[in-house]
Amino acid sequence: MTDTILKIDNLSKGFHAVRACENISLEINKNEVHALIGPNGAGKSTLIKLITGFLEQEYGKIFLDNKEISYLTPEERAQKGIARSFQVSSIINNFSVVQNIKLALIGKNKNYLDFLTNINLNKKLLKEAFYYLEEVGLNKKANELASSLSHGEKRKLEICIAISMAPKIFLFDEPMAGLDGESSELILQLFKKIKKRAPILLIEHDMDTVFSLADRVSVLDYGKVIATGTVSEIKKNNTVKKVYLGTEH
Amino acid sequence: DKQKKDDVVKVGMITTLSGGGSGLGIDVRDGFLLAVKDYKNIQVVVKDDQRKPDIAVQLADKMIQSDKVDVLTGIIWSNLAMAVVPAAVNQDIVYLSPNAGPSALAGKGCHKNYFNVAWQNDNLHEAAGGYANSAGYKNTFILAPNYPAGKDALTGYKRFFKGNLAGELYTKLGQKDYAAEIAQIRASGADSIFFFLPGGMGIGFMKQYAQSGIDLPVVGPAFSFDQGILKAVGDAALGVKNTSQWSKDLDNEANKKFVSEFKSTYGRLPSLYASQGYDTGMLLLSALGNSSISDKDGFRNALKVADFSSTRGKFKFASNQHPIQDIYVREVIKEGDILTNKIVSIGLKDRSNAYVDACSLK
Amino acid sequence: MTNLLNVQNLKAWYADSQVLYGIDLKIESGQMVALLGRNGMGKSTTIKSLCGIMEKVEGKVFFQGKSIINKPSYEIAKLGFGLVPEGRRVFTNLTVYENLICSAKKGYWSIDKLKLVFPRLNERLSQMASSLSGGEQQMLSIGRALMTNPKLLILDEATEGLSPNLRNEIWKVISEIKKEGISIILIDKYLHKIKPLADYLYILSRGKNVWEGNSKDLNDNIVKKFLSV
Amino acid sequence: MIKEEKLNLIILLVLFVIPFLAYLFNEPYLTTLTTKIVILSIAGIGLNFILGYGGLVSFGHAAFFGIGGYVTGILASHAQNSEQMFFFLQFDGSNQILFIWLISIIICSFIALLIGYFSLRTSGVYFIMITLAFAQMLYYFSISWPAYGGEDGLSIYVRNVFPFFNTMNPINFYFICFTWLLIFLTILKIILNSSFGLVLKACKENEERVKSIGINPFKIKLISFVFSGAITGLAGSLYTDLNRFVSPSVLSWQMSGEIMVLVILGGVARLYGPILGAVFYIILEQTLGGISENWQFWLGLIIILEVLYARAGIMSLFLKDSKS
Amino acid sequence: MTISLFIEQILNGLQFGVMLFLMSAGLTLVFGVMGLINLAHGSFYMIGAFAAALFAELTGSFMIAMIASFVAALFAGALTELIIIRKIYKRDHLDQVLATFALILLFSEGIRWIFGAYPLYLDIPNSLSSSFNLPFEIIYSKYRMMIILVGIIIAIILYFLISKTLIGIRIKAGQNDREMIGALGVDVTKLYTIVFSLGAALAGLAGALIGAIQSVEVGMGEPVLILAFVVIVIGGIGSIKGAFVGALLVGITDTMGRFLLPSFFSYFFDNASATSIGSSIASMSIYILMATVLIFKPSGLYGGKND
Ligand SMILES: Nc1ncnc2c1ncn2[C@@H]1O[C@H](COP(=O)(O)OP(=O)(O)OP(=O)(O)O)[C@@H](O)[C@H]1O
Ligand SMILES: Nc1ncnc2c1ncn2[C@@H]1O[C@H](COP(=O)(O)OP(=O)(O)OP(=O)(O)O)[C@@H](O)[C@H]1O
Ligand SMILES: [Mg+2]
Ligand SMILES: [Mg+2]
Repeated sequence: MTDTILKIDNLSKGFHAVRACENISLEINKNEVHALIGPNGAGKSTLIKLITGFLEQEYGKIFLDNKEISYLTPEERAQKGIARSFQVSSIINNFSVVQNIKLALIGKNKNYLDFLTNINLNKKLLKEAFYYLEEVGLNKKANELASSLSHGEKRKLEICIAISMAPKIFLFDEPMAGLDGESSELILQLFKKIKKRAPILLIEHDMDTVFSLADRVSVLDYGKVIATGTVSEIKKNNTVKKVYLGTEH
Repeated sequence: DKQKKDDVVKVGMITTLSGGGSGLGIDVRDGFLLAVKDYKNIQVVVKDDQRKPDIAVQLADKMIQSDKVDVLTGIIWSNLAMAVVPAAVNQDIVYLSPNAGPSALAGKGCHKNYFNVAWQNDNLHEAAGGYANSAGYKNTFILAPNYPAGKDALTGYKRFFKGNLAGELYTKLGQKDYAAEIAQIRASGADSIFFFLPGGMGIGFMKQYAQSGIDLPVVGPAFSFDQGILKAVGDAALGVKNTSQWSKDLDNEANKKFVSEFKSTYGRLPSLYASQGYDTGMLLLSALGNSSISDKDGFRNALKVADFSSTRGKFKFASNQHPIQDIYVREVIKEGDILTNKIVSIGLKDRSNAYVDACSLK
Repeated sequence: MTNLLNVQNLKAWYADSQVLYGIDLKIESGQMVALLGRNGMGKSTTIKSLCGIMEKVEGKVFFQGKSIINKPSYEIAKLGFGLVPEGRRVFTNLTVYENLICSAKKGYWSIDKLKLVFPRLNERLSQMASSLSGGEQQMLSIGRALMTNPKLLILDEATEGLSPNLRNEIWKVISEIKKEGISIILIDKYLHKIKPLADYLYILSRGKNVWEGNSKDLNDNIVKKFLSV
Repeated sequence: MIKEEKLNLIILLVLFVIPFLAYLFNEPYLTTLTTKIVILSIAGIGLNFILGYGGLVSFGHAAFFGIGGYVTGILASHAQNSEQMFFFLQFDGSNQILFIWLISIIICSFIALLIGYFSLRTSGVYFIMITLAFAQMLYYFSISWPAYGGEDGLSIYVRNVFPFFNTMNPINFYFICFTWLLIFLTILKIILNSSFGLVLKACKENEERVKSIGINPFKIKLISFVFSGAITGLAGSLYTDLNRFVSPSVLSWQMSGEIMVLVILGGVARLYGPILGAVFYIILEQTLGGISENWQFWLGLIIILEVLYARAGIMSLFLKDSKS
Repeated sequence: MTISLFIEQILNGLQFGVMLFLMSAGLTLVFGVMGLINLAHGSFYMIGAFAAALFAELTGSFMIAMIASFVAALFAGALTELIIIRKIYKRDHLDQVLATFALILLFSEGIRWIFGAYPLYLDIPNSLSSSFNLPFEIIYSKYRMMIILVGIIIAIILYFLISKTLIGIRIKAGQNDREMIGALGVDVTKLYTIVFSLGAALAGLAGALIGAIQSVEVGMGEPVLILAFVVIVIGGIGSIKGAFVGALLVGITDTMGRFLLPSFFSYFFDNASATSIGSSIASMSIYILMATVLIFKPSGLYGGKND
């Protein structure tokens, strides 16, 4: 019995000449926030795409809860409990905010082949949706079109969708990008809360966030893991300083 | 003035007035209207079928149900005729066909209310086969589009042609480029060519054939060499033999009157289709002159007698109510600057059709 | 110093909903001005209105004394606006190189200059922009605007998604650009980086500017009230 | 300027009373014409389901319209001529309309499943073209296949038999079609408000998102495509009975185009849009056709004006809160 | 079947392919590069042919007729763009479909109004009406050779225009994000008018060149339109190279299908049925080709992305 929920074993992916991920091995444990940092183009988003099945690995394996998922489709992986946010907000712009959440709940409950029940009249679904909207503070905008949200609000909605899926693991790709201080803080608190529900693999370039949230940090450079450790270990690591952090932190 | 009764006769004309092939419909209409123009108690309702069978059916419904027409006419295309005619004649409407003559309506499907004033579909092709024999062709290459009328055409030709076939091809309906077919013709060792390619297909074929440098004799039905279309084919058509039941230069009174009236009324030379529309009108007039529309049996009998002077000279109905007529061989010539046809011989004399026996009408 | 951009009582709508309720801004040439505010307060909308890509705007906008309100965006851009929009908006169906040259104008900035700032982009010149990583796209978006050699550079969250060291690099570039005399409008969330650079700051709230002043005047109270918790 | 529900109701009411008026004024053809409108509306509603709500622009819906039509024609013609359909099977076709509908729906669903399975691998314009390709294959096949008339088509002379009603009476046949319209409107309304409907609409905009919440968009789209094909197929079946005739022209790309035009003209992604589109189109066709030989010119002009000035179809002209 | 006939048919296929490319060249530009679904493209093809026929009759010069076709279609295109098309770039593809469908009606009926319902005369000039004698006793028409040449020249020009010039890059950028390219100082509106008119003019020229060996009639554009779409989709939208390869593929498939399938079936059936069955399948062949290509390459042979 280990604490590992997601195990990545020797995963590789390249695009023509670019080696985006090279022999990556990582383990994400229960109840941890695992930050993934690294220079732009290091392969972080690619790794998320490999885990979620939007890209196919060249070789290597992925295990969720000790079961191999390397060859499942994205939707099968999502059903097995992987929820993600996208680096560029990926929401349904033509839906209202609450419909976006309802959609996620339908996915979670797997009742998308229900042709008969009117979802607009489904009180239970609505209540559940609002529960999650309140958690991210979007309940006041519930009935607005998602396309009319500001940049920051869209990010919150995206996180809210992930939360509402009650997954086994969260994969967040730069969730704080573009958020103002207040919202960042709110998300930060939210993450602290939901990490008890499921571990988080977090990609983020905002080091304040990373350092205050992460239990462990892995650093990627040119598709390779160059360091893994606790926040203080990483802060001290000279290579990491050189390729990523710069002199400030 | 010969008309016995003053009752008004309503004629519904469903024909193609827009889109591709509308030239034919317009000519039939103009020819028909020219024939009946002096008869105030003949009311003609003309509607455009857009060359769509379903629209034609609906127009027929409208004319029968709402306009309460006594006689229908006008359809150009076999497939539209097949859609409209069976249902209409079963509702006791008389249908006079000015152009299409599908075999299904000539044989088992013939009907006492259905009269074809033009030809049975096979006729012109049969005549072409007959002509090929008399011209001494032994080895012909034949081609037509891959649809029922195309198949009828080749069947009709083969019915009379006694020589060998150097090749037999069905082309795609609507095809415009024939380089591949012409190459096959060249390689086939044929001594002559028969083709049925109506409309733009024929224009394309003739031009490309002329450009190919092959100079085997070509025979075809009149459709690709008629007045309306000849101009577009151009000199490529010169000398080609084509078969037709009518020609502008047919020497009879009715035809002379028709040609000159048509020219003066519409300012253009009449076409085969115009002559057929005109003959349809003349047939109708003759029947009305000898009977009353309210007496259906009498009216049908009067039609069947076909007591009118046709632009084709003699005209008689076979027992299946399709024409018995001479089919001529014409040659494309130039009159001054204008391409037109001249009769050179008779292809088939008093030709009826192959389906008479299958029809139960007597 | 001469007045470069003068905005008075700017209002803007998305379809029927009003988002800007009268913004006033002034930028002297060579200045760097920052727009601050929480999410959804109208910063980006202000920028879009200036650049002529909002459908419905009202008010007065003068650039070098010429009214530019309701002018088509390409005319405004030709006057010397260089936009790095929110969300990158690189042309994903073009290569990196094509992105850079498609709207380029001759001047200080050229591909060779850009190479020095963004070596990463240089490695990717013939790659399709769609396959770039997020940060690489951001670099491209900045590079594309610089290549137009603008008089007024507009950066809407230009450091979003960049790694810390690259972010620092960008701040250095910005201060260099400023030294060359190019004016800058900047939207960013790293206040500690903006303060030393910006000549003047505006805070927007609910479609209006509610505070303005220079960095020294921006005390913690104001920050608390308008920008964070 | 009214609410959409009200407008919908008015549309239905008008359609409901027209045959009675036609009867009163002894204009039976008006009933036939309205029947055509209703049938084309059904076809359009079928297409609109995937086109409007699922973003799947099928340019090959004539395939289903035509197959529905041919199934009806073939079954009926065998029954009329008492010819066996298959040499190994004692089956003479049928002229029982209920049975024919069942077979039409089954066959159209099956064909839609096949076409959809292959077509839905593509998207956007490629989808438009691959659906067209399948329809064209059927079209050319039907033209050159002699057994059922080829290009000449197939006549069945009398309408098929519905228990207790004489379908040859235009009003009876009209109400059969009208009932189908109501049935499909109701079914689609229920589906569109269901979980499935929501997911379908989501697929239109963002499949990536649908995948990442654990739903396979391909499956959703395929099911919708089959639904859509079946509905349009049934319309085709009714159309054959209306005309007592079927021919390859119902399989042509012009037919696909016409169904699509009705949908867009009326208002994409509005349940009643295709009905209004059909009403508008047929009225124009009828009135303009009477006025001028060059009526298609004017039809074109009017449609262009409609596109330029009624942004979201004719429906939007009547509605206050038109979608942008 | 002799070897030389086989070779000649391959040549015919290639030549038909180039002809298809000529028809689709303008469409590639407008549809593939600008992203506009223009059903009325076939109408410009028709307008070009009619203008050529008219001017050939008036002046007797083939050269002038060709120029007239180009100019007439250019004008028609520019006018259409200015009055209608530019209002619908931003709209949904479906609105474009509807508007340009209406344009077909407008143009077809308009032309018929002016020129009447019968086909017009347009023939190739005498100087090109003879043939070359190639090895293996293959005879090849000079005019068709010229069409091949023109097609290849246009292919090369377009290729350079789109992938090597700033104009091409800007058009593509505009297709991706019109608002953004405008905000960067490029007047795409004007650019689009130019490109659209050019696309129309190419269609017009193709209509005249091909009309001279086929037929000049109302409605001649629609079948061509469908073929052109097939070609572009097989090649991959937006790729000139793709369109060229697609055109050749379609040309060869169609020609060889027409040529070989009937003889193939004659091994199994009597002659008449074989030619009938064979040609039925031959008429489906390009659609079978397209479906097959798309099933295995959902965005065409050279198409990068969907849409
Ligand atoms: N489809 C593709 N084709 C070619 N190269 C690609 C493709 N997708 C990604 N790359 C390249 O792979 C590398 C890794 O990209 P990835 O998006 O994983 O970076 P990242 O670590 O998420 O960076 P960022 O922090 O900037 O988002 C980049 O250099 C990118 O250009
Ligand atoms: N396309 C749109 N349609 C309708 N409303 C919009 C649209 N874009 C933005 N809005 C609304 O306009 C307001 C201002 O948005 P804007 O993008 O200008 O904010 P911002 O200050 O840039 O915020 P952020 O920091 O999140 O980028 C927001 O309330 C937003 O909901
Ligand atoms: Mg990334
Ligand atoms: Mg913003």
